[in-house]
Amino acid sequence: MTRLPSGDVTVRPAPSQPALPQVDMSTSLGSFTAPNPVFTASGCAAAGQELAPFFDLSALGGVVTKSVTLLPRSGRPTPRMAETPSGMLNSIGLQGPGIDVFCERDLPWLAARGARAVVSIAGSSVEDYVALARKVRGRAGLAMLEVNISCPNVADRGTVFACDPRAAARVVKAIHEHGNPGVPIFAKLSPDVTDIVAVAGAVVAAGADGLSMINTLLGLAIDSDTMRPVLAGVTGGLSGPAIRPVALRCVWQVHQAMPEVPILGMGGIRTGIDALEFVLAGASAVSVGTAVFGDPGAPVRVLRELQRALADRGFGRLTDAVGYAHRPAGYPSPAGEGR
Amino acid sequence: MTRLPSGDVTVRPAPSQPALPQVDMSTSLGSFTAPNPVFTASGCAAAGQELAPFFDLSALGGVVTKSVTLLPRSGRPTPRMAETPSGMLNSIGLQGPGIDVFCERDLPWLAARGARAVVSIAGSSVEDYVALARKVRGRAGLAMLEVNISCPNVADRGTVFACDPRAAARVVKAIHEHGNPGVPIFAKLSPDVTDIVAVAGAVVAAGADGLSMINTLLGLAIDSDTMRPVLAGVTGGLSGPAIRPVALRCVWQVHQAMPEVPILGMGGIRTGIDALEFVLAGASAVSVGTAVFGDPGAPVRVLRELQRALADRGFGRLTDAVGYAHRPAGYPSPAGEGR
Amino acid sequence: MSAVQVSGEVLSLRRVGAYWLMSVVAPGIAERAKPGQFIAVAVGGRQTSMLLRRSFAIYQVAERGVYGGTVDVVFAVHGKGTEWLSRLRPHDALDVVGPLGRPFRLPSTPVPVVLVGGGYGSAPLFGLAEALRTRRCPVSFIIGAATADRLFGVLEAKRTAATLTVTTDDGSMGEQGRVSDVLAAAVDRIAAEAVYACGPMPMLRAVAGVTYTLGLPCQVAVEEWMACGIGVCMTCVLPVVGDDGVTRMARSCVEGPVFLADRVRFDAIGRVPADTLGAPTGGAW
Amino acid sequence: MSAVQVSGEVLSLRRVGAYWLMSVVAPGIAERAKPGQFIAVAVGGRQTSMLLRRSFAIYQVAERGVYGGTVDVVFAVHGKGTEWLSRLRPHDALDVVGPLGRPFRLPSTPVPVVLVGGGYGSAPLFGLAEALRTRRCPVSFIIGAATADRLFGVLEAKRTAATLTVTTDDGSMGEQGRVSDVLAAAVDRIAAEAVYACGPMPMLRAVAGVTYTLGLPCQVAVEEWMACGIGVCMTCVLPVVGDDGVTRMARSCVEGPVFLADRVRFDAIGRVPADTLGAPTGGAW
Ligand SMILES: Cc1cc2nc3c(=O)[nH]c(=O)nc-3n(C[C@H](O)[C@H](O)[C@H](O)COP(=O)(O)OP(=O)(O)OC[C@H]3O[C@@H](n4cnc5c(N)ncnc54)[C@H](O)[C@@H]3O)c2cc1C
Ligand SMILES: Cc1cc2nc3c(=O)[nH]c(=O)nc-3n(C[C@H](O)[C@H](O)[C@H](O)COP(=O)(O)OP(=O)(O)OC[C@H]3O[C@@H](n4cnc5c(N)ncnc54)[C@H](O)[C@@H]3O)c2cc1C
Ligand SMILES: Cc1cc2nc3c(=O)[nH]c(=O)nc-3n(C[C@H](O)[C@H](O)[C@H](O)COP(=O)(O)O)c2cc1C
Ligand SMILES: Cc1cc2nc3c(=O)[nH]c(=O)nc-3n(C[C@H](O)[C@H](O)[C@H](O)COP(=O)(O)O)c2cc1C
Ligand code: FES
Ligand code: FES
Repeated sequence: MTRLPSGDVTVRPAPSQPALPQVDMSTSLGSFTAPNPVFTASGCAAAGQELAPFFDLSALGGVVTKSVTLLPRSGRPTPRMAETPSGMLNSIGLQGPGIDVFCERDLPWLAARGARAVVSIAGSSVEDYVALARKVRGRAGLAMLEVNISCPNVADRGTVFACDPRAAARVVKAIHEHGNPGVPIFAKLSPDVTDIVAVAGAVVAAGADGLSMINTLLGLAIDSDTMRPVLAGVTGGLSGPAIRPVALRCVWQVHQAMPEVPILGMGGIRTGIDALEFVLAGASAVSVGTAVFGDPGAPVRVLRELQRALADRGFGRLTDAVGYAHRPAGYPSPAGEGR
Repeated sequence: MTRLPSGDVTVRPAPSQPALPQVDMSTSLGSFTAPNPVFTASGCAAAGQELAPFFDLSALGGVVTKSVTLLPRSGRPTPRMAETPSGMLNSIGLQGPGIDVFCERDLPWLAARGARAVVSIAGSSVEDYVALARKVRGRAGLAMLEVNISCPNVADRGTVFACDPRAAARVVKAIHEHGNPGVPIFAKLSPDVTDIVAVAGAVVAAGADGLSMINTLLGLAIDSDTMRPVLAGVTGGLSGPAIRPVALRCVWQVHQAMPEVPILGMGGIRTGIDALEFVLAGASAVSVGTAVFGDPGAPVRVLRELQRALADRGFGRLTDAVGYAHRPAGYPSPAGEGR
Repeated sequence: MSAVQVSGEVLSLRRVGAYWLMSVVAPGIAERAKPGQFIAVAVGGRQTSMLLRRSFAIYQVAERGVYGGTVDVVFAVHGKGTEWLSRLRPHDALDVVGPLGRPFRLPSTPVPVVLVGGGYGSAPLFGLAEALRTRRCPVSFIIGAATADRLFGVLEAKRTAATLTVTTDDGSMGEQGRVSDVLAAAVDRIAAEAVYACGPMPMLRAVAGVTYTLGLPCQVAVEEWMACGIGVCMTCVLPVVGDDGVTRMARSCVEGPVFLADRVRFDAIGRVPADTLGAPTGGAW
Repeated sequence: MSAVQVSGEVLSLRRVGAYWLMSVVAPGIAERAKPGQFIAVAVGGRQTSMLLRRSFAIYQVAERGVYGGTVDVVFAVHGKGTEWLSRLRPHDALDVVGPLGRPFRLPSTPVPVVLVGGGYGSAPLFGLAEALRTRRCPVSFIIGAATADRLFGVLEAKRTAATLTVTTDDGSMGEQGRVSDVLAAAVDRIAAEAVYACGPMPMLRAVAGVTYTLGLPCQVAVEEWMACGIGVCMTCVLPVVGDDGVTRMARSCVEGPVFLADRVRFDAIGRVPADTLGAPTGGAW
C-alpha cells in the first residue's frame, strides 16, 4: 500500500496488567458450575468464532450463542439498527443457519476450543422449542440451554410467549418433559410485562432451573429526515446502558421473590462495577451484550474488573456477593465487622 | 465579595436568534386549543414559579404542574435521585402542599401570568381522584386535567392503577361522571405494562379526552460502595433520553390503534428534533421534563427548534405533521409532491 | 436576585492541594452573586450520557474584567463529572447557571464572628469574610480537613482573618482533631456573637451542637444531592423546622443551601421525621 | 489477517475539500492492513452516549515510523460521531479496531484495470492502485462526486494513474455526469479486463450494470450501517448470491465490504428477496 515517509519503529509496550487478587469466581447455575460468572449475551457474540481474535473464549464462564431456530432464517430487511442515547435498537429477525448447521458446524467449533456453550433456542410454537431442545441433547460443549421466549407465538396470533405467564410456562414445561436437553434450562424473560415476578414464578414452577434477564425493551426510532421509522421492522429491541436501571430492577424484584433461583443477569453491562451491581442485586452470573460492539474485548475486561472489585470489597468468593444488596441492616460485611 | 484585579468590561452580545419561519403551531387537545404544542412535564417544573426567571411561562402551550394530592405530603426520605446513563432515577414520593394550598397559592399565580395550567392530580383511591377533580373545577387558569394513575391503589394492595386497565378505567370514569373538572381529562399512562394499547383503550372508553404518555419506567440503581440501592425508596422512576425509544414506541402503538385520540407525548425530549419525532409518531403535543434539569430554558428552546424543523420540512401547520410517520407509501409530502 | 443561564468560558484551571481551582468567565452571574450562593454547570459536552448539572459553591467573583465577569469555584474530583471538569482547558466552553440558592444573612451590627470551613467547604467563606469586614465585623477563621492537602485557603485566611485555627484529623497540619473541638475556644477568644459554617454534614451537625450549647446563632451551608438546582425536582430536601415550628422537607437548592443551624433536624438527615408535615401515616399514602 | 484492538493516538487531522484527512498512530493495524479493508473507531470519549464504533475505509498506512504504524482515513462529517472526530486534536487518544473486512482480490496476471471512486469512496482505491502497480497492472482512474469539493484524490490520481477521468454531477470540475457514464469509454481506452469500485450504493449499482453489459469482472466495496463491524450483530447485511447460486443475507463487515459486483442483488438492497435462504414464508415465522 502507499508508504508514507518513515523512520524507526518505536515499540510501545502493552499496558501492563497488575496481577489479579485471589477470589473464587466460580458460580453455579443449576447443575452447571461455571469457572467464572461472565458470559456473552445471545445475539451479541454470534457463535463465538468472530470474537476469538480478541480473546480466549474458554476464559469466560460461557459463550451464549445467537438464538437458533429449527430452519435457516434470512432475518429482516435493513436498516436493522439505530443508535439511541446510551443504547441501540435492533431488529435482526433471528437471522441464522438453523439448528442442524449450528450443531454440525458451530457447536463442535466451540467444544474444540474448550468453550462452554450456552445454546439459546427460539421457536414460534411449543413444538419448535421441544424439537430444538432434543437436537442439542448430549452434544459436546453444551453447558446450558437458554430459552428465548421473546418470540411471537403463532398459535396465539403472534403474542410473545414471554408476555404471557401461561404460554411461557407451557414452553418451559414441554422442554422439561419432552425435550429434556440434559443440561440446566434457563428461561429468558422480557421486561415488557406488567409483572415480571409472575412470569418468573410461572416458568420456575414449570421446571426452569434458572432465569436469564433481561431481554431488550421494545422501542422505536423515527428518522427525522425520511420522517418514517428508522428500522425496516418499525419497532426494535432496546439494549445498552440506557436499560441497565430497568434490568437491575427486574433482577432485584425476582431475586427478592425467589432468592434460591439462579439468575443470569444482563442489560447494559459495560464494566466490572456494572457487573458487580447485578451480582449484588441477585445475579449469580452476567452476560455482556451490546458492550461487545463498542469493545470486542469487553467480556474478559469485565471479568477482570469484577474480580478486582470483589477483592477490593473484601469478598473471597463471588457467591458471597450474590444478592448482598438485599442484606438486612447490621448484616456482617464481607470483611467481617458489621456495616 | 473578593475582587480580582479587573480591567474594562467586554460586553458580549447574546447569540442573535434568526427570525422564526411562519408555522401554525396551534394544536387541539380535546376541547382545549393550545397556541403551541410544547408543555412542561409534571414533577419537572413544580408549579412554574421557579422557571419564571428563565422564560415566560405563557410562551408555552401550557405548564403541567407537579402531581398534587388531597393532603400535604412530605415525600420520601433521601437520596431521592440517581444519575444513570442518559437518564436518571427519581423517587420523590409526591412531595407537595396538598390541593387546597395549590388552589389558593399556585394556580392563581399561574393564572395571573397568563400561563395555561395543566393540573396533574394523584390519589390512592378512586374517591381521592374525584375529590381532587372537584377541587379544581372552574378555577381560573385551568386548561386541562392530567390524571397521574401511576400511583398505588390502596384498595388493591397497592397495585398501581395504570398497570390494571380496569382500575385505570374506574378512576377516569369516576372523574368523568362525578368529578367533572369542566376541562379535558388526559390520563397519564405507565409504560410498565404488557399491553399499553389495552390500557389506552380502557381509559378512553371510560371517558378520557386524551392520553399523556409516558410516565417513568420502574428502575433501580445500586451503590457499588455501600453495596445497597442508591435510592432510599429502593426503586425509582427512570426518565431522560435513555427512555425515548420506549416512549416513541408507546406513542406509535397507541396512535396507530386510535388515531383520533390526542396524545401529549413525553420521554427524553431534549431538542426540537426529538419533539418532532414524537409528533410524527402521533403526538399532538409534547412535555419536556428531565431536560429542564440540565437546561432550565429547554421548553422554549424546544419550541423554537420544533417550529424551525417543521418549516424546514415544508409543514405550514403543526397538525399536518401529527402522525405523519404512519403515512402509507406514496403519501403526498408536506411540500406537495409524493415521497 | 434571580439566576441566569450563560454560556461561559474556562479562563483557568489549576491544582490547589487536593482540589482544583477553576475560573470561569460567566457574565451576569458575577454581578449577581452573594456569599453562600452556588453555580450549577453542565458537564460532559454535547453527546454526553450525563444529564445533570454539577453544583459548586462560589469561592470568589470578579464583576468585570477584560473578559467580563468571572466566577471561581474550588472542586474535588469525586466522580465522572468532576473528573471531566478537571480535564477542561482554557477557552473551553462551559454552560453555567447561577447564582443559585439563598446567601448567608449578614449581622446588622458589627459583631465578632467565627467562620468554620471543612475541606472545600471553606471556599465560600472567603467571600463571606469580605462582606463581613465591610460591615466591620471582626472575623476569626477555623479551617479543618482530614489531611493537610485537603485544607483550603489557609494562607488566604492567615492574611485576611483576625485569628485562624487549623485542624486536621491526622494532625498533619495545625491541631489534631475536628473543627468542632476548637470552636468553643475560638468563639471565646474573640467573644464571637455568631458562627457561619460550611462543610460535610457530620461537621455541620457537630458545629450546630457546639453553637447550640453556647447559645450562639449559627448559619450552615449544606450540601445535598441535587438534580436541578433550581427548585423544581424535590430531590435535594432535608427536614427543616419553619417559623411556625412545623418540620417540612425543605429544598436545599432554593430554601438553602444556607439554613439557620437550629432549624435543621441534623438527627434526621436522610429521613422523614414522623412529625414532618405530610409524613407517611402508614398505609394511607 | 485477524483484527486487533489498539489504543491509538491522533497524529494529524486536516481538511481536504469537503472532507477530513485523519492520521492515527495505530501500531499493529498498519502492518496487517490490505487494500479495501476498514477500521472501526470508538467515538465520544469516556462518558459518551454514543455506544457504537464508526467505520472508515483505510486510505493509506505507514507500517513503521517514529511513532509506529499509522493509518489514514478520509471522512465526511455526517452526524454526531464524525462531528466529534472532526474536533479531535493531535495527541488525543483514539481506540481503533482493525483491519476489518475482506480486501480487494488482485488479478493474478498484469491486466489493465479501471478504478472507480465516488466521493470519499476513492480513498481506499489508492492503496489498491499501488498494489496493482506492483503487479504491473496498468491502472486507470475514474473519480466522481456531486460537486468539485466532494472529489477526493484528483491530484494524487493524476500523479499515479495511467489515465484519469473526473466527473461531477454539476460539472463544477471534469465532465458533467456520473462515473458510470464515462466507465465504458475508460475501459475501452486501456482495454481494461477488470473494474474496482467504491462509493455510494446507487453508484455501485450503476457501475455493476455497466460492467455486466461489458462482461467484465468487477469488485465493489459497499457501505452498510454497522453496529459491531466484526461479524457478531447481523445488522450490516445485504442480499448476495453464493457460489451455490443461493441468495443469503451476507454480513458486509466480514463477508465484505468487498464483493463481486455480479453477486450483489443491487435491485434488492434493503429488502430480503423471496428466494433468499430462510426468507419469510408468510405466517410461519
Ligand atoms: C450546593 C452545593 C455546593 C457544592 N459545592 C461544592 C464545592 O464547592 N466543591 C466541590 O468539590 N463539590 C461541591 N459540591 C459537591 C459536588 O456538586 C459534587 O461533588 C459533584 O456533583 C459530584 O459530581 P460527579 O459527577 O463527580 O460525581 P458522580 O457521583 O458521578 O455524580 C453523580 C450524580 O450525583 C450527584 N452528586 C454526587 N455527589 C454529590 C454531592 N456530594 N452533592 C451533590 N450532588 C452530588 C451529581 O450532581 C450527579 O448528579 C456541592 C454540592 C452542592 C449541592
Ligand atoms: C465499511 C465502511 C466504510 C466506510 N468508510 C467511510 C469513509 O472512508 N469515509 C466516510 O466519511 N465514511 C465512511 N463510512 C461511513 C461512516 O461510517 C458513517 O458516515 C459514520 O458512521 C456516521 O457516523 P455519525 O455518528 O457521524 O452519524 P450518525 O448518524 O450519528 O450515526 C449513527 C449510527 O448510524 C451509523 N451510521 C450512520 N451512517 C452510516 C453509514 N453511512 N454507514 C455506516 N454506518 C452508518 C453509525 O455507525 C452510528 O452507529 C463507512 C462505512 C462503512 C460501513
Ligand atoms: C443486535 C442484538 C441481537 C440480539 N439477539 C438476541 C437473540 O437472538 N436472542 C436473545 O435472547 N437475545 C438477543 N439479544 C438481547 C441480548 O441478549 C440482551 O438480552 C440485551 O441486549 C440486553 O443486554 P445488553 O444491554 O448487554 O446488550 C440481542 C441484542 C442485540 C443488541
Ligand atoms: C423528578 C421527577 C419527578 C416526577 N414527578 C412526576 C409527577 O409528580 N407526576 C407525574 O405524572 N409524572 C412525574 N414525573 C414523570 C415526568 O412527568 C415524565 O413523564 C417522565 O419523566 C418522562 O419524561 P422526561 O424523560 O422528559 O422526563 C416525574 C419525573 C421526574 C424526573
Ligand atoms: S435540586 Fe431540584 S429541587 Fe433542589
Ligand atoms: S456490523 Fe455487526 S455483523 Fe456486520
